[in-house]
Amino acid sequence: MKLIKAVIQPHKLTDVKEALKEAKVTKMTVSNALGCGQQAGYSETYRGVVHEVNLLKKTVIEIAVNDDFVQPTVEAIIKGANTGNIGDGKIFISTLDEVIRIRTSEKGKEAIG
Amino acid sequence: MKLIKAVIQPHKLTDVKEALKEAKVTKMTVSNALGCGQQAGYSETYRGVVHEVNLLKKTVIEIAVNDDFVQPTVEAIIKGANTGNIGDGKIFISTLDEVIRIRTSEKGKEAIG
Amino acid sequence: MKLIKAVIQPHKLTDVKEALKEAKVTKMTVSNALGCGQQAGYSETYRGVVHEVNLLKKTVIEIAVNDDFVQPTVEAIIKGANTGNIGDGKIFISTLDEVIRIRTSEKGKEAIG
Amino acid sequence: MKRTIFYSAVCLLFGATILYDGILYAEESKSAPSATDIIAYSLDNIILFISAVLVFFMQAGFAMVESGLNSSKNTVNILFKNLMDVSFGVIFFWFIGYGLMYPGGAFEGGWFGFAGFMVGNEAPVAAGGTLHPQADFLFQAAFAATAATIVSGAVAGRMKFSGYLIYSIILTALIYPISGMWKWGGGWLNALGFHDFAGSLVVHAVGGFAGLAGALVLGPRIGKFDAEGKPKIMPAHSLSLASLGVFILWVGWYGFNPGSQLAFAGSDNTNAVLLIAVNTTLAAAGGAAGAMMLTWTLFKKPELSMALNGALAGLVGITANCDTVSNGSALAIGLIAGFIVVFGIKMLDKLKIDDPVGAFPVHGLAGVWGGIAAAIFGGKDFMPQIIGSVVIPIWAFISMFLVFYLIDKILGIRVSREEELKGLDITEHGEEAYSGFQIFTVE
Amino acid sequence: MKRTIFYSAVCLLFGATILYDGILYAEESKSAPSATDIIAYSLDNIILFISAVLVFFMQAGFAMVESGLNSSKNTVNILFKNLMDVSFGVIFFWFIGYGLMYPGGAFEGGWFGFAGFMVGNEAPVAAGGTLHPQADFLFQAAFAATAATIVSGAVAGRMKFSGYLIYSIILTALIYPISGMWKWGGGWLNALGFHDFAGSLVVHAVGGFAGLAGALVLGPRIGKFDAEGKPKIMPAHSLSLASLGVFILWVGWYGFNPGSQLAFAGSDNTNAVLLIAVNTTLAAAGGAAGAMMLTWTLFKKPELSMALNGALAGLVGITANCDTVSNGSALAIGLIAGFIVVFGIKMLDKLKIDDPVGAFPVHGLAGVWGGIAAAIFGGKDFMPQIIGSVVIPIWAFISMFLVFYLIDKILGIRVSREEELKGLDITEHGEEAYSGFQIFTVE
Amino acid sequence: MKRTIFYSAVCLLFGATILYDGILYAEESKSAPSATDIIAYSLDNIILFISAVLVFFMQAGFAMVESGLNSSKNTVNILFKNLMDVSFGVIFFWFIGYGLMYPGGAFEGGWFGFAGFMVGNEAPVAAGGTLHPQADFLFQAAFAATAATIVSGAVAGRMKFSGYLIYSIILTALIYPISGMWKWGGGWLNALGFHDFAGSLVVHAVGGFAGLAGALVLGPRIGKFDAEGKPKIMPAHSLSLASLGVFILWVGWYGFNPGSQLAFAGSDNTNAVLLIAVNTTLAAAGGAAGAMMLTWTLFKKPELSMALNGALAGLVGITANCDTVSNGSALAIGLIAGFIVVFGIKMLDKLKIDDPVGAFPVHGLAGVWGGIAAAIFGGKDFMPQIIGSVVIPIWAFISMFLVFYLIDKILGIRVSREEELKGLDITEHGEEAYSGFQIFTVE
Ligand SMILES: Nc1ncnc2c1ncn2[C@@H]1O[C@H](COP(=O)(O)OP(=O)(O)O)[C@@H](O)[C@H]1O
Ligand SMILES: Nc1ncnc2c1ncn2[C@@H]1O[C@H](COP(=O)(O)OP(=O)(O)O)[C@@H](O)[C@H]1O
Ligand SMILES: Nc1ncnc2c1ncn2[C@@H]1O[C@H](COP(=O)(O)OP(=O)(O)O)[C@@H](O)[C@H]1O
Repeated sequence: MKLIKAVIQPHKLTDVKEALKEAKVTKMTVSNALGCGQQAGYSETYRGVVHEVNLLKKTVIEIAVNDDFVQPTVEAIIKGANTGNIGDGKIFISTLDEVIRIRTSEKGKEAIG
Repeated sequence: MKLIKAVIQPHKLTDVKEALKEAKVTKMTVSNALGCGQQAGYSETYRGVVHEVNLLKKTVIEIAVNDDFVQPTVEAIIKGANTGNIGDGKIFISTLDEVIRIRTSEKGKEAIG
Repeated sequence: MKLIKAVIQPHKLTDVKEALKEAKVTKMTVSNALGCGQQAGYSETYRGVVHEVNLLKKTVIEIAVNDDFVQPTVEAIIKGANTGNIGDGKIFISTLDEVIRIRTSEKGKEAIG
Repeated sequence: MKRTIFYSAVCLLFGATILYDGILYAEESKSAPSATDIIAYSLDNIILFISAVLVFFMQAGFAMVESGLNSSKNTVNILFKNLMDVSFGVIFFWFIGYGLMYPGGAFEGGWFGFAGFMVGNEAPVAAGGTLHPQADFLFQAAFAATAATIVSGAVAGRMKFSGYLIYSIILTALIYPISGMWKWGGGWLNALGFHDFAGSLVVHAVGGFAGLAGALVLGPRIGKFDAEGKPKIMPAHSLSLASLGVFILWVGWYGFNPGSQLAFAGSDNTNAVLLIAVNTTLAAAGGAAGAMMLTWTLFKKPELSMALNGALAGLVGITANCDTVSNGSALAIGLIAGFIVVFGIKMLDKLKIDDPVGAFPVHGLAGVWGGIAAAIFGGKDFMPQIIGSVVIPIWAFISMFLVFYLIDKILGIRVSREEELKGLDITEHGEEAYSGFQIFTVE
Repeated sequence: MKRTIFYSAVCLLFGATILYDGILYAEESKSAPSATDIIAYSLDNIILFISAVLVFFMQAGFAMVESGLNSSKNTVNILFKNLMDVSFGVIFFWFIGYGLMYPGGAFEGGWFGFAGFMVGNEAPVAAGGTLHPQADFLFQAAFAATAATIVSGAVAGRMKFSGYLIYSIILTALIYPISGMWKWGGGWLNALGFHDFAGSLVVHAVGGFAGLAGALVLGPRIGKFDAEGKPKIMPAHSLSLASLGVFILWVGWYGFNPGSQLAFAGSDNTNAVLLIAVNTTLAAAGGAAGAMMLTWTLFKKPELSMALNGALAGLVGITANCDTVSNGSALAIGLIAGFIVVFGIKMLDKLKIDDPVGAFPVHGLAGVWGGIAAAIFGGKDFMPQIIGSVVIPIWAFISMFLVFYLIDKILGIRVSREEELKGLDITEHGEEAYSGFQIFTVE
Repeated sequence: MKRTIFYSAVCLLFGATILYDGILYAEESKSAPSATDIIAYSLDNIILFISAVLVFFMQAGFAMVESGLNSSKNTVNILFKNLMDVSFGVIFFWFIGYGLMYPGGAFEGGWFGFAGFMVGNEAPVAAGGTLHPQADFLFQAAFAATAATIVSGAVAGRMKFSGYLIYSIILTALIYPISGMWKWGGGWLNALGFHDFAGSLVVHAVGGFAGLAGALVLGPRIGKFDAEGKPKIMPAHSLSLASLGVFILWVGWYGFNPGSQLAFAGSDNTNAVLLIAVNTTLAAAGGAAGAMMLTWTLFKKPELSMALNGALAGLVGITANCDTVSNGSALAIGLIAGFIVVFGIKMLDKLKIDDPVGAFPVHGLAGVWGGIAAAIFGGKDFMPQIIGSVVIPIWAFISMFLVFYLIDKILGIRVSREEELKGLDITEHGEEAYSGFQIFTVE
């Protein structure tokens, strides 16, 4: 099992969710973060003091999937989030040792979906 | 060393913390997220426009433990979070390569607790 | 490739970012969390009822790096975040199977930086 | 000063009328309003209208205090209840309540009367101190809405919206006007000599004890008391808004108390209004100071939410007696009210009664204190003060307990456990108060 | 009562002047202000000043309603627009607008006139009902700023700040005063017998239809309608602030409507003011109740943001006719206005017009309703009411459509897609409204 | 108009009194209040009371501005300081301050006097322009509380609550009344011919320079200046609340300035009040416009927080001279005040002085500007204006520097580094302002 973690632009979330739905991936956990990457930030002034903001708002999607679902999931995320602009984001994939459904104590493949 | 990540219902956090305390697990990092799973959402209206909210508020607990602590920790989480209802949440377990305590630069087993 | 996740004191973020910049690490994802560790909390009263707050505000930095960058990154974090006080935080390192840049679909080493 | 000279001149030309306030003249010519009468009539009615505006502004204050002191997941619900309190309150007090509260001379000294539905619009013969029924209604309607809105704080976080609307209509249409008639409508309490200048009892204690009844019928919010019955913190989601609300209420009280003089022209009236205004100010200040100092002593830290309640308690405490006590007494009345509210909140916690914003201590207990203080500091007879300060609360508590009980039996008064946990905003209204903000309850 | 006796005494000594309001006397001695005249003059002008203060307070209400009902990323921008509406509004209405709106008797019955730049400061001969030009200006300037600020809600989230300032200056300096002159400046609509007591049309419909023009020229916000044209939710970031704003507006309206009597001394004036105040209250209550009940029926849940708009619509609807309808009619006018606003918002959604705060239904539609209601409930002639209620909206819509269109052609009126998505606060002002708060749009 | 005819009739019957304001009559009959006198007395005192209510409302404005412009972790602390400023301010100004500030004729032209503790309640003989001591006290107490509350913004985020309470009591009981007496109590500055109509110097500069003293004794907040001394951003946690606060202050200023006429009946008074009200409005508008345009030029973006300060600076700048300048001059005074505040804030940054809300530029610098502007635009003599505008700030600065210095030596004035970083809400009060909201400082 793999954990797919995608950092995307906040306003692309709806598109990504749409694309994931088409790929039959409906379970996910979403949170927010601030990202610092190639994308230039913007400058904020407050009372005449200028300040470079280089931590930009990002949305993080985490999806736990069985190995055969990794490819379609990644493709769906790219399809939904890609605009070709810097700041589109990244996908990080790591291995999950175990997944447990709290309600039933099911484990592994049964628990993930 | 393992990283245990549990997605639970926000209002069960107190119970889970209680259960973890009994299991002598006292260190953790807690954050919030929005979850999309089997649980049905609710509908929101705003100015007459109806909207299906299917990202529900969730609480995420992350606990880094030595391998022998995985089992008791998972059991404690289930004990605290289980209500038998859809939406109870899931536990994701992955492997940690290293843990470092910033204050002392201690590593591994010493650092985790 | 490794994922370095550091839980630090919120007010040390600027210092850590500074130290990371010197170490040529400029990409990262930052979020916030509540932490429970050795650090004692504080007590809050509200309308005469006392309450022990033991979840303290923490900042979480996540950095995906190639293996040879792990050491300098960890050192930079420690340099920026260490004050010698309880609550300084911890660093958790795990393995990443893959990193993908959404914009270009580049993978691995090219995608990470 | 040119001005003084001018007035002196006018005075001379008018015949150097050597008149003081209160010289008695046997003959009256009521049918003939003089120019002065007309101006006095205008001044009285217009200033009463401005006072009513200030009292209506208190609705904003209540909305901010009550929503600010509760959790963000019930904010829409509380704001909505406040909005409907004033909307339905005005409509039903206009339709029924006013006629019940001011049934006219025929029911003097009585327990109950009715002057008919709706409010007249016949202008009276203009004279100082004569009120147009529309001015009087507006001012009284603002008071009725105040009594109603007090309760929404006590029942916050768990009461159904539909049941609340029913409660609100019954209070403003029936319960409040009936006991109001006993005193201000010329009823038996008035005949007894009971003194309640601007409504510590008539308005605030009615609201406060109705709130207590509601809190009892509903029971505490889930999580307010733990398994052993120890109270737990359910903190305020915005002390900024709560503080703003208290400042607004303080300001609105300048309509509530000074406006209750009901006449402003003539030096007796003017002088009374000014003393009342200063007393109101000193009592509010005393209440805030008292509660602040007491929390600092008891809990080792000065606590804002208590000091805010203290200021309100000071204001409630002075309401019955602001016309009849000295500045120094006003300060003392406020200070004591500030103490009362802190102990009252602790007491409710002990009794395992959950009143999320402290409506009962602030309006109920400090209201009773205001009635008694009129005897202690204001030289009013003890007997009527005690009777009034006991009977009105009992009336409000018992009648409203019944109302809440019946609402519960017939409709169900409390939302389900799940609805309560999710918050009434989503479950009752499908609307969130702070869209986009990450709000997170972790403990 | 001592007071009554005192006045009676005064009355006797003054010669038992047997006078009623309205007895006609042929001779006038305008050049000789009596003491009573002077007091009446003071009362009239001072109370008008207080009314103006209440109307200025409405700016705070608009700022809270408009920013509260929008997303947090555009909060600074909306607040800033509101601040500049009143600042530039006051300056330009003082410099040009007032002279255009009140050109004086020479232009009676006309379409356009100009009395010259700036506002005079010559005191008139003191008499009841005579207004000092500075008092009159202050009151009217607050109205002009109100008309301007209505638009900022309709164009929220996508209009450039620079273009908005230009719009705001043109509206307060030219567009609003010109149509205002038609009625209140003694122009042709006034001559026709059109009745608009406090500006349902003159103020609110001008703002509402100008807002519609702006919304049309700008087009909807990105994401407001999906690919199939179905409306989507763009929720309010703070219903607390929006509710506070509505309470403030309600309070401010007591300056808007009763103050529009423009004279307060004398029992005719006083009586009129009081009826107006009660009617205003009942209409607001009716509007909130109407919208609440309608949303409950239509959407199965009572919706706060609609009820808030309903209260405002009730207030707008009563503005033209508050002096001429009964209490019961006022309630009905408010209720209907509450219905209108709900259907109006649904209608805009159907027409794919994006008016984020409902400025057009609340001020435009309910404004027209107010004008018509003066005929239906207030006994005014239908013809002039219909003409006025059609011509003023058309004037505001067409002239402002042109203004917005020209601003677009010359400067570009809409921010870029990226700026809109990031929010105007960061892109136009480099400032965030809620620093430190985690704000997160996930859907 | 029926009304005009009616008044003319009254006028005729009263003897066609051909009187203008200001005709001099040698004889006065002070002991005999005519009906007109009594009405004038009522009008004057009641309107002064209403003005006092507006000034008290400013406390809500200050609370919102000062807390809104600071970080969320210090919100409870600032709100609490504001609440206690007004509470202790009223109590101690009542007990000592009022007697020091208005010591009576015996101390005319002097530096110091004392009329005794507490405030009298003996009604004066009713006459236009004669104030009841309770009315006068209420109005003045609201001013004293204003002076005190200005400082809480300048010392925000690092000053101990206990030390603040001591400061607040000393300011309202001693420092403010003493310099206040020099001008308004009939002291030496008054004798010199110094003109400060409503307190640009007496109130605002005292608060502003006391704030500067506090900011200097405390030193800057941790993180305000980096290692090289460059200023860093410590942004506002709620520009909504800050904007609301400015709108409230603007409204409250209509009590502050027009109310300072202290008498309202009689056409001279009325006319003065109206000019003052319009001047106040135009100066506020000018201040907002000036600061907005200047930030747009200097920083390339129009900045809201500066424009808000600009509006306040315009209001402070017009306060000393609103009775004596033309509308056009008022606009100019406001515009220049708007510029002053922007440069003042930049200057403080250069001098490494940390004044989180800009209390010194807004109240201190614009206050001095108001005093000088009374000479430039208002035709007042330059010498007295310069002396007053220098001496009062020096008095406030030196005396309060000493007070803050002593508080520091005796109690310690600043919280610990850790307390400051955690925020004063948790460390001083154990209470958070926004429970449940995720608040996160990342840079
Ligand atoms: N090495 C990394 N470690 C952690 N987060 C990263 C890393 N690289 C990118 N990110 C996250 O992804 C976001 C997008 O990265 P960016 O470089 O701007 O995108 P792009 O790949 O389109 O150029 C960043 O804001 C950051 O949150
Ligand atoms: N495959 C997954 N990937 C990521 N998060 C998941 C996944 N499955 C479930 N979750 C998280 O767990 C939460 C609970 O899941 P749900 O299916 O509702 O619970 P249950 O197992 O009780 O039916 C979801 O809201 C989501 O946040
Ligand atoms: N085992 C763990 N699992 C998850 N988070 C941890 C763990 N240990 C520490 N943390 C996080 O690190 C933070 C700092 O830990 P703490 O023990 O206070 O620091 P120190 O190592 O300086 O004593 C905690 O608040 C918590 O968020």
